[in-house]
Amino acid sequence: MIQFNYVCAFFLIVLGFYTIVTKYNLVKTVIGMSIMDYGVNLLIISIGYTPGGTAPIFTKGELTQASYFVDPIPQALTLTSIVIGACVTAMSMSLVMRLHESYGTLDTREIRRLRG
Amino acid sequence: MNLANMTDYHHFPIYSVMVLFLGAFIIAACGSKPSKDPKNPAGFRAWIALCATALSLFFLGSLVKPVMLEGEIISYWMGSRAIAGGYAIGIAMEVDALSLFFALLIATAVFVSAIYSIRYMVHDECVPQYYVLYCMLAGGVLGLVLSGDIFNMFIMVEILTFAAVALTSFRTKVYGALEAAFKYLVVGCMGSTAILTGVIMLYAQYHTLNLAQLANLIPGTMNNATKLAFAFLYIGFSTKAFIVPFHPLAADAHGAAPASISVLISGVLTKSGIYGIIRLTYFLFQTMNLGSMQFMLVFIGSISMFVCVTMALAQHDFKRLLAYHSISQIGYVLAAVGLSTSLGISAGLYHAMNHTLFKGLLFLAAGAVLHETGTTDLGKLGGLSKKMPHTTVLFLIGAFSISGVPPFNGFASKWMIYQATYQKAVESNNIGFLLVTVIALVTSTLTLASFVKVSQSVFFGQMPKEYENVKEVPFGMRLAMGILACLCIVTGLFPKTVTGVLTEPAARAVANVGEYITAMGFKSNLPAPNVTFAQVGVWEPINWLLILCIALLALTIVAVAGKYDRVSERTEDDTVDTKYQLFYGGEKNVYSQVGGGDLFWGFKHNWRHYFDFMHNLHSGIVNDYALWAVVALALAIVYMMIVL
Amino acid sequence: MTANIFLNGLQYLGYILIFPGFLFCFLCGMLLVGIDRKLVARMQKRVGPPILQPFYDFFKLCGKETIVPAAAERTTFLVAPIVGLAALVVIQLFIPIHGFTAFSGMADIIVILYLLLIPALAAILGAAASGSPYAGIGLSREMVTIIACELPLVLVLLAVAKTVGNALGTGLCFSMSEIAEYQLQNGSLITKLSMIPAAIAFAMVIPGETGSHPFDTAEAETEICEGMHAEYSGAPLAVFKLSHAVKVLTLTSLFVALFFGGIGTGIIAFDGVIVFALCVVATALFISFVHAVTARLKIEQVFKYYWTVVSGLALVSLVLAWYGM
Amino acid sequence: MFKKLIAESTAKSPWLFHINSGSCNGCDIELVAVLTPRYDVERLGFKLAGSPRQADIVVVTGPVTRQSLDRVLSAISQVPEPRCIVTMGSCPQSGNVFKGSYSVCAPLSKYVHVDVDIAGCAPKPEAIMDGLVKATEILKQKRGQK
Repeated sequence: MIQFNYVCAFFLIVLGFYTIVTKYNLVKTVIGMSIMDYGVNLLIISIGYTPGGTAPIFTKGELTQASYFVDPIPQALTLTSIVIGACVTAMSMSLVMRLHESYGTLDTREIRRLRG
Repeated sequence: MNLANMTDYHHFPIYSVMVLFLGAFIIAACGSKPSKDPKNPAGFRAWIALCATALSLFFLGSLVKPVMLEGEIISYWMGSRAIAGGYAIGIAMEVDALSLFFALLIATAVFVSAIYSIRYMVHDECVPQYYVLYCMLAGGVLGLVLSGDIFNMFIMVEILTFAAVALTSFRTKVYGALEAAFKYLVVGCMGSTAILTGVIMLYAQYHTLNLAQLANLIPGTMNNATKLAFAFLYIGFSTKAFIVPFHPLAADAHGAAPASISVLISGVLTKSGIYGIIRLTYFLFQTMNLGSMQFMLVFIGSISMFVCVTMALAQHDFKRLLAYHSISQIGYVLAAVGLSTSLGISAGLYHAMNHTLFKGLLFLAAGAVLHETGTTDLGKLGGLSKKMPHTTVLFLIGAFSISGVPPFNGFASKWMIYQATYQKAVESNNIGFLLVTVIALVTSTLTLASFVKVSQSVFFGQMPKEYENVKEVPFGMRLAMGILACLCIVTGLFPKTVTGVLTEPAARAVANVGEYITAMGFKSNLPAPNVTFAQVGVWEPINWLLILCIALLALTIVAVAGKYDRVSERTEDDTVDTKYQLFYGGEKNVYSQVGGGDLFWGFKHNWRHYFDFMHNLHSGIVNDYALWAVVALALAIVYMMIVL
Repeated sequence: MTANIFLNGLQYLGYILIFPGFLFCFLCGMLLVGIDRKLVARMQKRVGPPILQPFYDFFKLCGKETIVPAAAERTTFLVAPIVGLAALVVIQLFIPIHGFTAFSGMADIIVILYLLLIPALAAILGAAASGSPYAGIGLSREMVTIIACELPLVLVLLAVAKTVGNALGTGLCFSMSEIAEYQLQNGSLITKLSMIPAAIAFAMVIPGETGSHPFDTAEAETEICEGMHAEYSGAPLAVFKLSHAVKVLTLTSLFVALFFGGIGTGIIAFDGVIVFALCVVATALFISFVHAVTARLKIEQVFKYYWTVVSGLALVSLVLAWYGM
Repeated sequence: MFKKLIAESTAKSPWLFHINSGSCNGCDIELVAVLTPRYDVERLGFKLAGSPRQADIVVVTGPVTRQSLDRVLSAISQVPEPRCIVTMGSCPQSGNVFKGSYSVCAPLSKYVHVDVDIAGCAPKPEAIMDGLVKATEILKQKRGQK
């Protein structure tokens, strides 16, 4: 039922979008970004999945024509993506902290000095 | 590995990227102890950054001969892992004329901005970290345009977004810097996610990440998932180019970032987005022969140019105004590129190059004003031309260039864009493209208007008392501006040479996708198209300049003979003579400076409903901007599903 | 060979300095303004100044003291008028006088539209450099007037390009000399249906571009003390007055070249006279008459007028030209 | 040759700048009257300039009130040479009915050299034109001396 994974992945991405668009709290916005990220990660890892495949770790002797394993590239991509996601979260949380210091609020509707 | 092998120019693309990342690493490794020299708080670390950017520029410059003039496409496999079983396994760099064109622009802007930074960043804390991020940003953008691998493009997008966000909020004390950085991070992150989703969906279909191979496989095998991926990628690169509806982020980010970073954001980051869109539409999906895709790009380009120029007219802040203009000019580029004619592409790329030059110059001039006076508020400045004559001249060169005043470079490229749009209208017998010509022409005049506003309210007019002690900026900053100003004039005076050497090879590379695919070792049966760059218009800037010089010479002789310069002026010690005061209807000693946002009241009054609407629309709330991004994504998906 | 080049150079120098260049511009421009002032006076039942009045004004101003205000930026203040005048004279060279198209191959109609910005820009920068708030208001209005005129001008020029291009079979034609050539062979463009609204629209733009009544909000002497020229005196002011005169000539002769070309005789001297006569007619109709019968508009009315009425006419012309009429 | 040309032109193109120093508007209206079709002073080359920088002849009306004195003097000083100062109406010459008031500084000639006085309350347009023509002659003389 790999299709369920895809549905879930897109559901997570859309949920992330929804959170960013509708929630007026900066921390919730950051959470939305993370959810969005997890959705993409789930999508990547599901794409690399092959039913019945083994881990793509092998030695020279084991490799035969019949060897059947999951696609390793999406896993590498997921790792990169997770690292980037963590960095983004850290960066945005530090920005949220500084914003709270200088504006005294976490409400996005009040953090709008730059407009027009 | 011997020396001869190492100096083979095929290695230069990777050197040019790595030297920047290496520079970032070395600077970071050197610690953050500020140096004792008050004129250069970063000490030798600034010189490392400068050397890295200069080396990078050198490496790319030496590729002009093989790639631009001889038409070679450099394909470079990391660790010599090339193709196996018909699939690209290794990570590749592929440098064709288009990549090199953008890379040269980027390297130039980065180098000039690095010169400027040394003297500009003297009032800040943590300047060493600034240079780390600076090199990261530069390396990220260069890596993006030189990469031959779509996942690496995504990685580079993340690196540059990250560095750009950090640099935007670098001056945390600046009004709104943190806020701008946060907004940029949120929407930029949505864009990056969109790119990643698009990339992985393409991978799911074609099991490769190599650009050339994707370009070979995708056309003809489009299904709904590919279209979805296309929409995601398109929106992702749009956020990097800041085209409508992502323009408010650009305005916020430019306004808050240090001027040397604004140069990179406007001259370099937006270019990376445009590069991505070109690669996407012309190479990967090859959809640009469809009228609907041309319509989309030209439409968005026209909207960008008009909306942003009107937004710029309503601004009260120097850098924010420049930021909106930046997107307006990107609109020109996009509209021209979207025409899908070789002249259009050449014109668009030419304008992209000019935009980097003149917008860099203008941002540096704004930075110079900020450096000396501490503000960029148009309502507070005035009369600086007497204190900063060189900056004024350099600013005016930039302003004339961007407003398309002959013989500067902005005119040369806009002139090609007008012709290209009009030609397209005639060829396709579609009056819609004609409308684009008209919008482009009117936008150009509106641009001029807003720069008249800036020159009146910042450099001319009367000087407020508190700026009596303002000095000209240090030589290092003027040097950086001078380089860009010279380039502005040279590229304006020799349009034929510039297009022949730089933009026409790039436009040819865009037209010739088959070669891009075969250079990487894949088989393609796309025919090599016949590309011509015929122009209908005539414009000979050198002759014009010659005649103008003769005319000026004649007038000067008459003026000197007639003692034109024999004027009555106030002498130094004479401060009370009313003869030399301004005429105020008889009032004495009144200070009055006409400046700020409402200079073009006559125009804005007629458009007041539009301006009010726009002002309310750009609410400054991050949720709204995110909503625009989501809506744009949804519209893109629907549009792609219908037309592709 | 060298002698040939020398002679050629001399000939071109003569073009620049004498015939379509400086001397011609100076004399004819001033005469046009003089005729304009006389005509307006006659229309208002006055005697009016002598036709040579602009010359008197010019020479008088040359003899006056030039005061540079303390708040002004000296160099820009003094150089701007000179540059503006030189740029205007160069534009005049590019406009063909029937068969005379010595320079017309160097720039075409869209370029001329942009070259026309340079004198205006010079005046604006000079005004800004004077530091006067009246000049600030004046330059703002001047700029709005330029924006207002730009849209109809663009539409008219594109319509002309399309019409001539259709007739030549190339689709579009921007080149000034080709337009002149076409008219020499096929008669004036005004005879085409699509060009009639274009000509009217262009004629309406002339008073706005030259800043004459009722569009002279930028120099409104009774409200904002001559606006942009508030701080100018003596020789620089004389140069500005001359520039204004040359601008009247440039725009009217551009009008003649675009819509009334092709009535020439082939001899430059005669053609010059004919073109000048047509310019006088154009000035009389579109500057003097309009001046005499209207009162000054407000700046937002100027803008509205140009972007609705005049642009509408130009758009009609463009659509007609598009469908080959 | 050019000197002669300029001197001739100076006499033929005098531009006026009008300062009201607290006048009752009678003289101002009369000054406008000479521009109307009936008298049409423009046929002699006269023109109303908007700014003192462009003027040759300064026409002062009104009794020079204390409030306006500084302003009148500064505006006059801003007129480039050669210039000619004309007082119009009795007020700037003598103070007229306002003479002796604490707030009136007339006559103007106490503060600045006045070239032509046009008397009358208000002067007839013919008188004004006569005065202005005299002023142009003085202007020409001043031009010639330079």
